[in-house]
Amino acid sequence: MSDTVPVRDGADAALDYSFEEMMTVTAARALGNGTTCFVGIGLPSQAANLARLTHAPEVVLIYESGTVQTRPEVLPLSIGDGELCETALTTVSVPEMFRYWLQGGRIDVGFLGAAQVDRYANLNSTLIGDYRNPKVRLPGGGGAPEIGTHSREVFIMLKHSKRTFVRDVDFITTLGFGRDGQARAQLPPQTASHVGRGPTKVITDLCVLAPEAGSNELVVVSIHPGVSRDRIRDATGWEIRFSDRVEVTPAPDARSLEALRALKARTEAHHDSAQADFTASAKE
Amino acid sequence: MSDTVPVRDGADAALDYSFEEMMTVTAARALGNGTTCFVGIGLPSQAANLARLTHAPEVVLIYESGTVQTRPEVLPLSIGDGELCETALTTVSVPEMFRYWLQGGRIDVGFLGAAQVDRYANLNSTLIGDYRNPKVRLPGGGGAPEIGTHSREVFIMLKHSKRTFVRDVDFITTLGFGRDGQARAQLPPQTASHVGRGPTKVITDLCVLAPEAGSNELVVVSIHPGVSRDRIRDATGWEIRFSDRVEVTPAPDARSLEALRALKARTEAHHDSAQADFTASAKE
Amino acid sequence: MAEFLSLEEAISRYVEDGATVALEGFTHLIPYAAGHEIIRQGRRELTLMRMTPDILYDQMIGMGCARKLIFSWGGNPGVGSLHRMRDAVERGYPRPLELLEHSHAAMAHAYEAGAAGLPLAVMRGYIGSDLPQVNPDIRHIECPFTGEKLAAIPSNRPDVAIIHAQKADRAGNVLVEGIIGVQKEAVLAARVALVTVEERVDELDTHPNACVLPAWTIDAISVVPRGAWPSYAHGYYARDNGFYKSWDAIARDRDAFAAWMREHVIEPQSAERSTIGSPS
Amino acid sequence: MAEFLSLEEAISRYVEDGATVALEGFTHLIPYAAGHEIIRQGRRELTLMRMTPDILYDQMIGMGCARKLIFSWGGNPGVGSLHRMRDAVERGYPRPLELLEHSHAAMAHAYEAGAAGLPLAVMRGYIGSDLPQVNPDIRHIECPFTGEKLAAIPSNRPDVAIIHAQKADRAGNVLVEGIIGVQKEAVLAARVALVTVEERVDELDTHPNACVLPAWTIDAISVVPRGAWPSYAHGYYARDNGFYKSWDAIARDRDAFAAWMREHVIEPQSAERSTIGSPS
Repeated sequence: MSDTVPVRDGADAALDYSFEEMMTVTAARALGNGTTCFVGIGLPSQAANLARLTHAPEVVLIYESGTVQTRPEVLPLSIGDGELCETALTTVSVPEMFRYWLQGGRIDVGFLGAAQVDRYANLNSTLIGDYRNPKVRLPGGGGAPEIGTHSREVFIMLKHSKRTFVRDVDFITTLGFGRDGQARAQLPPQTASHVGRGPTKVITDLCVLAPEAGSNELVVVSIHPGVSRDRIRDATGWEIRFSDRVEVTPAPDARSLEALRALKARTEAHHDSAQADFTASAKE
Repeated sequence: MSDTVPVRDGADAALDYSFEEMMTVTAARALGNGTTCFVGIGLPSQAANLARLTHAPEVVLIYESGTVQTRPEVLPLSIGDGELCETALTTVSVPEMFRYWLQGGRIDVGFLGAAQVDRYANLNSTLIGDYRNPKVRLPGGGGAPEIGTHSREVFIMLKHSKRTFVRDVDFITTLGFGRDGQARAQLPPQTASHVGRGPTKVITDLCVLAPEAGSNELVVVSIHPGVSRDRIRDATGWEIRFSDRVEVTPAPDARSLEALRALKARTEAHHDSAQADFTASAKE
Repeated sequence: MAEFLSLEEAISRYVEDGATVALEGFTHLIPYAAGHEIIRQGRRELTLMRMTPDILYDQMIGMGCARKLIFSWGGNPGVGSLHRMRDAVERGYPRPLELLEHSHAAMAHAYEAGAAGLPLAVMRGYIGSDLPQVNPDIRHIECPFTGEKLAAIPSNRPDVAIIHAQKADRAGNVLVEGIIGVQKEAVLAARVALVTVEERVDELDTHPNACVLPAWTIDAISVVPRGAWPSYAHGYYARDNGFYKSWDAIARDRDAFAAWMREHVIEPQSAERSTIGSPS
Repeated sequence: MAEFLSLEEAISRYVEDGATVALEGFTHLIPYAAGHEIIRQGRRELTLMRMTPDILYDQMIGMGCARKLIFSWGGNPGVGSLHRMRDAVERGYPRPLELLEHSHAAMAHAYEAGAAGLPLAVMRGYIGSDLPQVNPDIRHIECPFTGEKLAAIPSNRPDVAIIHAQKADRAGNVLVEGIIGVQKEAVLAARVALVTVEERVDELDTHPNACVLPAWTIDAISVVPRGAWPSYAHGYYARDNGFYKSWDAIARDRDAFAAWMREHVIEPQSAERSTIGSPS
């Protein structure tokens, strides 16, 4: 996914921040100080590091590459950039990461992206179409299937569109609440006691969604400033419902925007210099 | 077990080495250069290090404390003396040691001592008497149960007496060949393919024993110089048999004796100085 | 999140009568000072868990702290038996001691599975051994791919794990170095983790792949220099092998043992206690 | 016992058509040079195993080396899809690619179990996921202590594991440092292990608990400076994120891909090959 999304239309340009910035700041605010967070690459990584650089200096960021309690100066492009190891408290093997740190029950928040989410917050990062005959083969689940069940709760972050918000995902890579919203409730007790609450927030560039109590269907609980309900309806692949008490998402504060922009600027400068290296070497 | 056993009677005093030295040198010779050896503490550790200091400089010594390819200058008193770590190629966790290095099938020779061995080379280091009402509670198996089955072969080293060489051990801590000598032969194939040959040599201060082909009963295959068959019979708790082709164990060579004595002298000096430290501190 | 506490406060707050307590350390970094504090505070009915119960557990058993021992090798390494443990097992003195006995491989797997959040460990083990006949916690599963029968054991999940380590930084992150044993696994498998350290430092200043326990995996840290004596701390002081040898005579005799414990563990004022084992 | 060989000789001797080969590296230390040598030697019908197949596997798949992929995440990290892999899966070009798909947790457990000599790994996983419906290697066992149903997967036992590492000493002991991934497990789980290193040194000179692979766990070592480029080697050179970004356009087009491979992998003389990615 691209890191930089221009403001999309004139109405939004009136705001002093982009929708992506709105999304990132909102996601960052969801992370409490001291929380242990298992961080997916891309948007979640951006939001988690923004949290660390603003209100949550002691948030513990853990990447599946084995880097524990890491404090990167620039955003990693990959889940295993050197920056993550160099600024980590310690780096463990990948088996240890998944066994002791994730499955061991030490993660408060699993912070995930995905290609698609459905109305019961199930995630698809495997493929579009039929498994044996896919229309689009996606990269696959990676760490997500177990991040989604072993973390105490899960935050999901992705851009809102009919392509990403579908009624039913073609493939459940990572459990939200299952095909009928009741899969977690119906787990046998020996399993349930080790499985987290599942997705509690889905943060998009338009709004924040949460599972409705009981049905676990995703409903809009907070709308970003300047976004209409119709716009959310148009960008959602099912008949999206709105909570009885929909709030307006607080706008980004100046400090967060400043920190985010500085982080992205540092990151771009860093990656550009890497690119320059490559250009030089490719010319040889 | 004590490291220093005086020559036991006048007949032996004519030799320029003790029975224990004979045992240790014989055991050391059994270890080939380049062999990976999982080393028990005490007599096996002494013999394995003697091998390393003489004909087998590249023998790989592994102790269950996690120390891989270690080259101690002095013999460790415990399985985890600092010397073992300081001179090791690397030190891994104890779970990794048992999982990746022992169970992983990387050990050529498991080198064990025990309180008792029986005629089918089963080892007892658990207790004398009944488990729920023991006459003598021994320390227990430690690593031996799995060293005995996961190593490609097992060397056993202990002093020869009616107390240590019993017809049937009260408790099989570590499998030799089972109650009837056929336990390894009768393992299901899925298990058998991961289980080693078992004990191939039992080295004592009087002789060397080996399992007889077919029955797997221990028989004497080599007698140390100056030892009579009757002496071995008197020191064995069952009617010990002698192989058709019993050899005379080669006497220790001067180089081995010199290396062994120097090793023991270094070790004693080292431990005495530790003792002196304690005396100082205990006086406070 | 790790809190720096006095050892007295840490033990008093977290170690309760009847708890399952693992004071781990594989020859190296054995938390003697913490065990002595448990003895002084008179804890009873403990289930003691440890791969290699040595002199410290001999002392705790001899002082009547324990009703049960989960272990794989109980001896004085390189010296011989634990006489207080034998007295408890063979003659019920000062009280009977129930044993739940494993092999090292099983205990190591069981801690590892505990750290990994699993209810059981699966291993190839106990083949031909009599241990499964006397330990009901040794069962078997069948591999659904190969049909191989493998040993299954419940994971070790102590109520409290106690370890000794080289150092903690200001934030309470802990470095364990050298023979690291099962200490990381014990801490991660336990409900509560207590750590004693040689010293508190500004920075751990170590290798990227060193064995470091983050502060948020630990409940309390106590700074106890020489807290592992007569065991040792790699980089700080050597194992006092002489003491291990001398323990044999002390522990053989009930009265000599009681006198030693009174003189060296129970009665000293705390200022003196911390100097046990100091070379000067 | 590790033998120092040229990369050409190591691949030629140990990697056979039809073998199951794991070129591991979790973003860091990916053995690109070794993979390129496999491509140059024209190996076919390989089963490629890896947690995170990235550009290197895109190249091997695009060049027709592989008939099957065992994996858990196949993408260009931080950039997007692997277009050569997609072309093989979606359109069978240059040949169909069979997928055996796991989660990271499962692959990590499966390597770990392979290193541990077990036939299966047991984990709490795949709960509510559709992956068990499409992967017959995901089964279940029941814990005999708690009754919990747990996922079981066969351990990963590749014929050949290939990794890149920082350095080897004269005797062939190898140090892996930084993000160590599953490299140790892959080497210990494999029948044959090949290692490329940045340099050969007199002494590894590292921490007591560093990730070191003894020479006797390795079959061949090849000294290949910058052998991980465009991935990176902690302490030697940084990840070439620019190249990863530029790959997207190269790989989208069959002809552009073929031209790039010809120019940068197939045709260069070995002297030139080793300078791919050199900054000067």
